[in-house]
Amino acid sequence: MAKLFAVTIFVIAIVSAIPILRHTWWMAEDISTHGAPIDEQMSETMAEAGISFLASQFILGYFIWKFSNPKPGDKIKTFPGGAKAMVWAAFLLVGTEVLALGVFGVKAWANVYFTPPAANAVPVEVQAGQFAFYFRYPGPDGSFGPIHPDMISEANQNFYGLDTDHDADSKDDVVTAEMAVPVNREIHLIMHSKDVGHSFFVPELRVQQDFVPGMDLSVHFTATKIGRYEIVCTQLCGLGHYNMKAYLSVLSPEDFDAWMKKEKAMQ
Amino acid sequence: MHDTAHAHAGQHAAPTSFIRKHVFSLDHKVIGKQYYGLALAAVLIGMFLSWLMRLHLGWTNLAIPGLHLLTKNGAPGDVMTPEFYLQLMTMHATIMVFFVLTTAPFAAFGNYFLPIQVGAEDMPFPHFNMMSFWVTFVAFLVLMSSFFVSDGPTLGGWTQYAPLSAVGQVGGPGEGAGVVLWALSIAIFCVGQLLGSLNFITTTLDMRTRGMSLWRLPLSAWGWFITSVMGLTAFAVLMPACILLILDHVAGTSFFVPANTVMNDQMQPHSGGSTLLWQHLFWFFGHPEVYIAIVPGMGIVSHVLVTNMRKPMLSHRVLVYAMGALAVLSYMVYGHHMFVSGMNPVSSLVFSFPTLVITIPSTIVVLIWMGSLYGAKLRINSASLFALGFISMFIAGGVSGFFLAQPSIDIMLHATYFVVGHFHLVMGVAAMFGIFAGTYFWFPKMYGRMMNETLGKIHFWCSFVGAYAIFMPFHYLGLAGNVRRYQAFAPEYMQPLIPLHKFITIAALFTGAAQLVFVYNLFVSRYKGEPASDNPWQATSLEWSTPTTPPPHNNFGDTLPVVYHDPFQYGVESSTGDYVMQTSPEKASAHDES
Amino acid sequence: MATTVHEPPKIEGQRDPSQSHGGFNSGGQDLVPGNLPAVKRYSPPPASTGIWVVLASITMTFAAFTSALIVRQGSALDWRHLTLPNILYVNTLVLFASSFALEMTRRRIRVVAGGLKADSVDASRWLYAALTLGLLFVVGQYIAWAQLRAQGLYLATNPNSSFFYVLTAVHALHVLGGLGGLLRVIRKMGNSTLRKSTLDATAYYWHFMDGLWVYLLVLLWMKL
Amino acid sequence: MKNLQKLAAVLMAVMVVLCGALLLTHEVSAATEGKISGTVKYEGTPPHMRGIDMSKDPYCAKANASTSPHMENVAVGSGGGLENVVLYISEGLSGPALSQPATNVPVFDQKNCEYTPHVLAMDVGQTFKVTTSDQTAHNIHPNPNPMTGNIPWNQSQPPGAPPVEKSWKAPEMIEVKCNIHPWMHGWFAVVKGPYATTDANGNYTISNVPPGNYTVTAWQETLGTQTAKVTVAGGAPAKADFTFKGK
Repeated sequence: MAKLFAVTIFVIAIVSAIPILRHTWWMAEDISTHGAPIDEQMSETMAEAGISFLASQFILGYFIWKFSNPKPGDKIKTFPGGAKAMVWAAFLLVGTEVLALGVFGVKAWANVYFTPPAANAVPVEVQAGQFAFYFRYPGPDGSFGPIHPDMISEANQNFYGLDTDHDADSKDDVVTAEMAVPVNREIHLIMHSKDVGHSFFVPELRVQQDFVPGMDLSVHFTATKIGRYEIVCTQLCGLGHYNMKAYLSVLSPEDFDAWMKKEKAMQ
Repeated sequence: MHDTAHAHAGQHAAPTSFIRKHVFSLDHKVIGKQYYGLALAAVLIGMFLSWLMRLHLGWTNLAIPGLHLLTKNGAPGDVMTPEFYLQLMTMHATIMVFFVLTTAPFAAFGNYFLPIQVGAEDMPFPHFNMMSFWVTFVAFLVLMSSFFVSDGPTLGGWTQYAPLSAVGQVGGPGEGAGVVLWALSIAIFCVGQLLGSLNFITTTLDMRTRGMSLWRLPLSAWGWFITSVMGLTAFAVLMPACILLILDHVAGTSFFVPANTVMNDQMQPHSGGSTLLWQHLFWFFGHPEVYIAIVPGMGIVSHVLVTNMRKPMLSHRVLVYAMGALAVLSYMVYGHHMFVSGMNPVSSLVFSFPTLVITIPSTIVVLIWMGSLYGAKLRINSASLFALGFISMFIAGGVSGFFLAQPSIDIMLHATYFVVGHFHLVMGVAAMFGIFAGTYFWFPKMYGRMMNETLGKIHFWCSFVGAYAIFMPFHYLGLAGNVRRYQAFAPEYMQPLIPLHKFITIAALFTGAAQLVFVYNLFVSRYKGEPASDNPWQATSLEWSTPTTPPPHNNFGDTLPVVYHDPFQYGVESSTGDYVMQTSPEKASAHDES
Repeated sequence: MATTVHEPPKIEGQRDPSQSHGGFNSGGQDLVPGNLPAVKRYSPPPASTGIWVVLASITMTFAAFTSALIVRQGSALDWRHLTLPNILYVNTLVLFASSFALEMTRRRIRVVAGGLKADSVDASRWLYAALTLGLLFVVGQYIAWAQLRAQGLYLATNPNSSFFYVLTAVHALHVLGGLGGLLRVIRKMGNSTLRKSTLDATAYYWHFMDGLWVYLLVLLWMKL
Repeated sequence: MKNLQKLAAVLMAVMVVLCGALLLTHEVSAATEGKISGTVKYEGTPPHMRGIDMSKDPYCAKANASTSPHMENVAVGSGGGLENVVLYISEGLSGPALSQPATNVPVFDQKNCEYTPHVLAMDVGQTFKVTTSDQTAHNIHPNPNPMTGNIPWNQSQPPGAPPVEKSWKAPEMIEVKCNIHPWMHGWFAVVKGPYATTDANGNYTISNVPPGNYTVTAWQETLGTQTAKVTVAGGAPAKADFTFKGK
C-alpha cells in the first residue's frame, strides 16, 4: 500500500508537471511593452515553484516508500541535523528564493505602476457598468466633457451621461462599444465604474485592473501587435458577469483614423 | 463563599433526559458531535451544489432533470440560469468555508478532544459552549432559508464585494433579501464562533490538569488553541462589517455604496460610501479565516502522524512556533487579495513581502513533517494515509502561493481559476483531508467502534487521485486566462478550454461519489463496526486514557489524570511496548523535551 | 448509543489518590516517578481568564468600527459636523457612578468574605445602585437618540449620524449585556454561591464599558 | 342521501343555465361594441437615432450583420407614420371593459438582441409572455416605480428556455432592459381597458369599445402624450388622429 502510494505521488507529480513544461495551456502571447518582465518573473517563479513541488513530492513519496512496513527489529532513526537543519533549510532555501522573487517582482511591478504615462499618451476613458464596457475618446479638442450621472441612460445610448447640448467639451467626444488603439502608441486608460465593482483584464496586454466605484483609476500601456483581442471582466459584478466583455482592436495608425471616422459617424 | 468552587468550573451533573443529553447538551463531547453532524450535513449540501455547478460548466445548456424544484426562477426548463449558477456558487463557498472548514476541524474535533487532551472534565463555560453550537445552527438555517425567499440566495460570491452586495435588489436576483439573510447568517455565525473561541482559549489556559504544562499539549490541542486566538480576532472584525452591510440594505445608510451609482439607468439613493472599506474589513477577517481552516488540520495531521510514525516529530516546539507564526503573519498579508483593487501600488508591495515571508513557516511545517518521516516506522492506515495526503496537497496548494504573492504575476492570475485551484487545494482539500484523518483516527474513541479500513482506503485512493484530477487542471485554466465565477465561457479565447472543464466535471462527479463511501462507512461503522479498545492506536495523549470508550460524561471518571510526559513518547522501550502514555509515571526515554 | 467496550477499571495505585475531584490546585505531595519538572500548582479560575478574552474580542470589534469610521470619513466629501447631545456627558458621569457603585460592592463583599462582617445587605445595596445607574445610562442614551431624531438626524441622514447611532447602539447593547451580568451576580448573591471570579469578571467588564464609552465619546467628539 | 343528490343535480342545472346566459349576454354586448381607429403621424425631421454597436456579444453582432441596428425610441415610417405609439382610453370607461383584463396573451420576444415589439401594450392584470429566439442568454429587468404597486423583477432566460409569464398590477409605463445587452430597451405599456399600438405606418384600431364618450390618449415613449375626445357608437369606427411635432 505504501509503495503504491509513493508511486502514485511520483506519477501525479510528473503528470501535473507535463502540461506546464509543454505549455499546453499557457499564457497568451504578450503584446505589450511592459509584459516581458512579468513573463520572465512568471517563468522564474514557475521554475522555482515547480522544482519545490517536484522535489518535495518526490521526497515525500520516497520516505513513505522507505519507512513504512517496518520489520520487527527496526529501530526508529532521527533525521541527521534534526529540526535545526530544517529551519535553516526553510530560511535559506525558501527565504532567499522568496527574497529574490520579491525583489525581482518589485521591478516588474514598478515597471507597470511607478512610471507615469507619457505626456503624449493617447487618452482613452473606459466606463464599466452592468454588464458592458463603454469607451470614450476625447475627440479633436483633446478633453473629455463632464459626466452627469443623472443623465446616464442606456436606453438613449447616452452611456456616459453627456450633455452635448450644453457642454462644449462633450460635443466631439466619441463613445464606442469597442476599444481601438493605435499600435505602438502609449495609451493612458482612465477608468471608472458607474455602478458596482468590475475589472479590466486583457491577458495579451498583461493588464488587469479593478474598477472601484467612487474612485478614478488609470493604467497605461502600449500595444505592439496589430490584432483583435478580448477585454473581459474579472470582478464578480452580477448575473451577466460571464458575458461582460468588449473587443480591443490594435490598429495601424491609418486604420485607427478610419475606425475613428466610422465611430464618429455612428454617434 | 468564594474561591473554593472554581476548580469545578466546567463540571456539571450527567444529564438524564433525552433533550439535555442529545439536543441541548452541555457536554462538550455531545456538542462536538453535533458540530460534526452539522458539518457533515453542510458538506453534503455544498458538494451537491458543486456537482450542479460543474455539470453546468461542462455542458452549459444541459437540462438537469428536477433542477427547477430547487429554485423558483433559476432553472426554467431545468436549464440553469446565469444568476442561479452564481447563487449556487455563493452558497457552495459560504457553506464550505464557514459551516464545514471552520466547524469540522476546529469546532467539532476541538470541542470533543481539546478538553480531554488537556485533562479537563469539560469546557469552563458549558452554557456558552451549548449556545455556540445552537447559534451556529441557527446561522446555518438562516443561510439555507435564503433558498426560499422570492429571488433566491445572494449571487455576490462569498467575498460579497460591495457595492454589489449593498445596492439591493436592483443589483440582481438575490441581492435584496438574499444578501441580508447571508449577512445576518454570517453575523450570527461570528457570535457562535466567538463563544467557541472563548471556551477554547480558557480551556487551554485554565483547565489543564496536573502536570499538563503548555508544552505537554499534543499538537492537535496547539492547533485548536492557535486557531481559537485567530478566530477571536477575525470573527470580531467580520461581525461589524456584516452589521454595516445589513444597515446599508435595510436602513439606507451609505457605508459601502458611493455616490453617483447608476444601476439599470436609475440613480441610487446613496452617497459617499467606500467600497474598499468592505474589502479591507472582509479580508482582515478573510485571510486569517484561511488559516482558521488549515491550522487545526495541521494540528490533527501532526497528531495522527506522530502516532502512526511511532516516533516524535523532529521538534514539537518548532512546529508550534511555526503554526503560531502563521497565525501572526496571517493578519499582515490580507492585502494580497487586493493587488488589483486600486490600492496604492506601494501598499501592494508592502503586503507582498509578508505574504512571501509566510511561506517560510509553512515550509518549516512541511520540512519538519518530512524530516520526521525519515527513519519512522510508518503505519499505513486510513488515518495516516489521509494525513500523508494532507502533506502532499498542502505542498501542491502551497507552491502556487508563490505566484499569487507577487503583485506583478498576480496581474495575470488574479481572479482566474489559478486562484480557485490554489485555495481549493490548500484550504479545501487539505483541510478536508485533515478532517478525514481526524475522523478515521478518533472515530473509535467517539463511538467505541472502529471504522472499516477497506472502505477507508477506497475512500482515500479515490479522493487523493480525484482531488488532483480536479484541482491541478484549475491551475492550467488559470494560466490560460480562464476567469473564475463565469457561468459560461463567453469570451472566445476561453472556448478551447471547455474540454478541460468537461474533464474536471467528470473527475468531480467521480470524486464526489467516492465521498459517499465515507458517509456510508461512517454510518455503518457507527452501528456495526468492530468494537474498539480504549487505545487502539497505542497512542499517548490523554484522550486514549479515559476509563471507558467513549469517555464517560465527565471524561475521566472520579479522578482527573496526572500528566508525567509530553505527548510524543514513541519509539521508546517501555512496559507497554514502544510508547509511554502521558498518564503513565514510567520513565522511559531521553527525548522528553518539556 | 452503541455498545461500548469497557476496559477493567484502572488500578487506583497508578493515580494519585489525592487527585480525586479534580482539584488541580489541591494536594501538595511530591510526584516522584516520571518527568515532572513543571507541575502547575495553581491555575486561575476560568472566568478571570475568560473575561480578558471577551474584552479582547470586544476591543477588536470596536477597532473594526473605528477603522471603518476613519476610512469612511476619508472616502467622500459628505462628512458633516454633528454636535453631540449634551446629555451624553451626563450619561458618562452616570456610567462612572455605576462603576463606582460596583467597586463599592466588591469592597463590601471582600469584607464579608473575609469574615469581618456577617451579612451582605450593604453590598447588595451598592449592587442595586450600580444596576440602576447602568439602566439609567441606557435610558440616557435613548434620550440622546431621541434628541438627534428631533433635529432630523436619522440613521441614514448622513455618514456621521450613521456612525453615531451604530457605535452608541452597539455599545449600549454591550452595556445591556453587562446589566445581565449584574443581574446574575444579584441572583447568585441571593440564592447560591457567588464566585469571586464571577464578581471580578463582571466588574472588569463593567469598568471596561466605562473605558470603551470614554473612548467612543472622544472618537465621536473628534470625528463627528 | 337521495335528497342531497337531487339538490346537487338541481344546482348543477341552475349553474349550466346561468353560465349559458352569461355567455349569451357577453356575445350580445360584443356585437354592439365599437372601435376607435386612426393614424399617428410625426411632423418634422425625425430625431437622429444612434446606431447600436453590438460587438460585445458576437452572437448579436452576427445576427445583425446585414442590417445596421439603431435605436427605436422614435420610429417614423415612410409616410410620416409613427410606430410604437400606445393608444388607450384614459377617461369614460366603466363596467367590464374596464375591470376585466383581456384574455389573449401578448408576446414580447427577444430576437437578434432586440425586443420585438419595442413596446408591448397590455391590460392591467393581463398575462403576457416573454420569449427568446436567441442563442445567447438575456435577462429581463423591468423597472417599475414601486410606489405604483408593481413589483420589480429581474430574471434570466437562457437560450431555449420556456417563456416567462407575468402580469402587472397597476397601470404604468414600465421601461424594460437587458443588462447583459445594455442597448436592449423596450416598454411594457400597462393600461386599463382596451388598447392598441400603432403599426409601422402609424395606423391603429382599438376594438371592443362599448358605445360612449371617451378620451383617447396616445403615448409615445419620448414625445409624451396627447389626448382626443371621441364618441363611439355601433357600426363605423370612431376616428382619432394624432400628430406629434418634432423639435
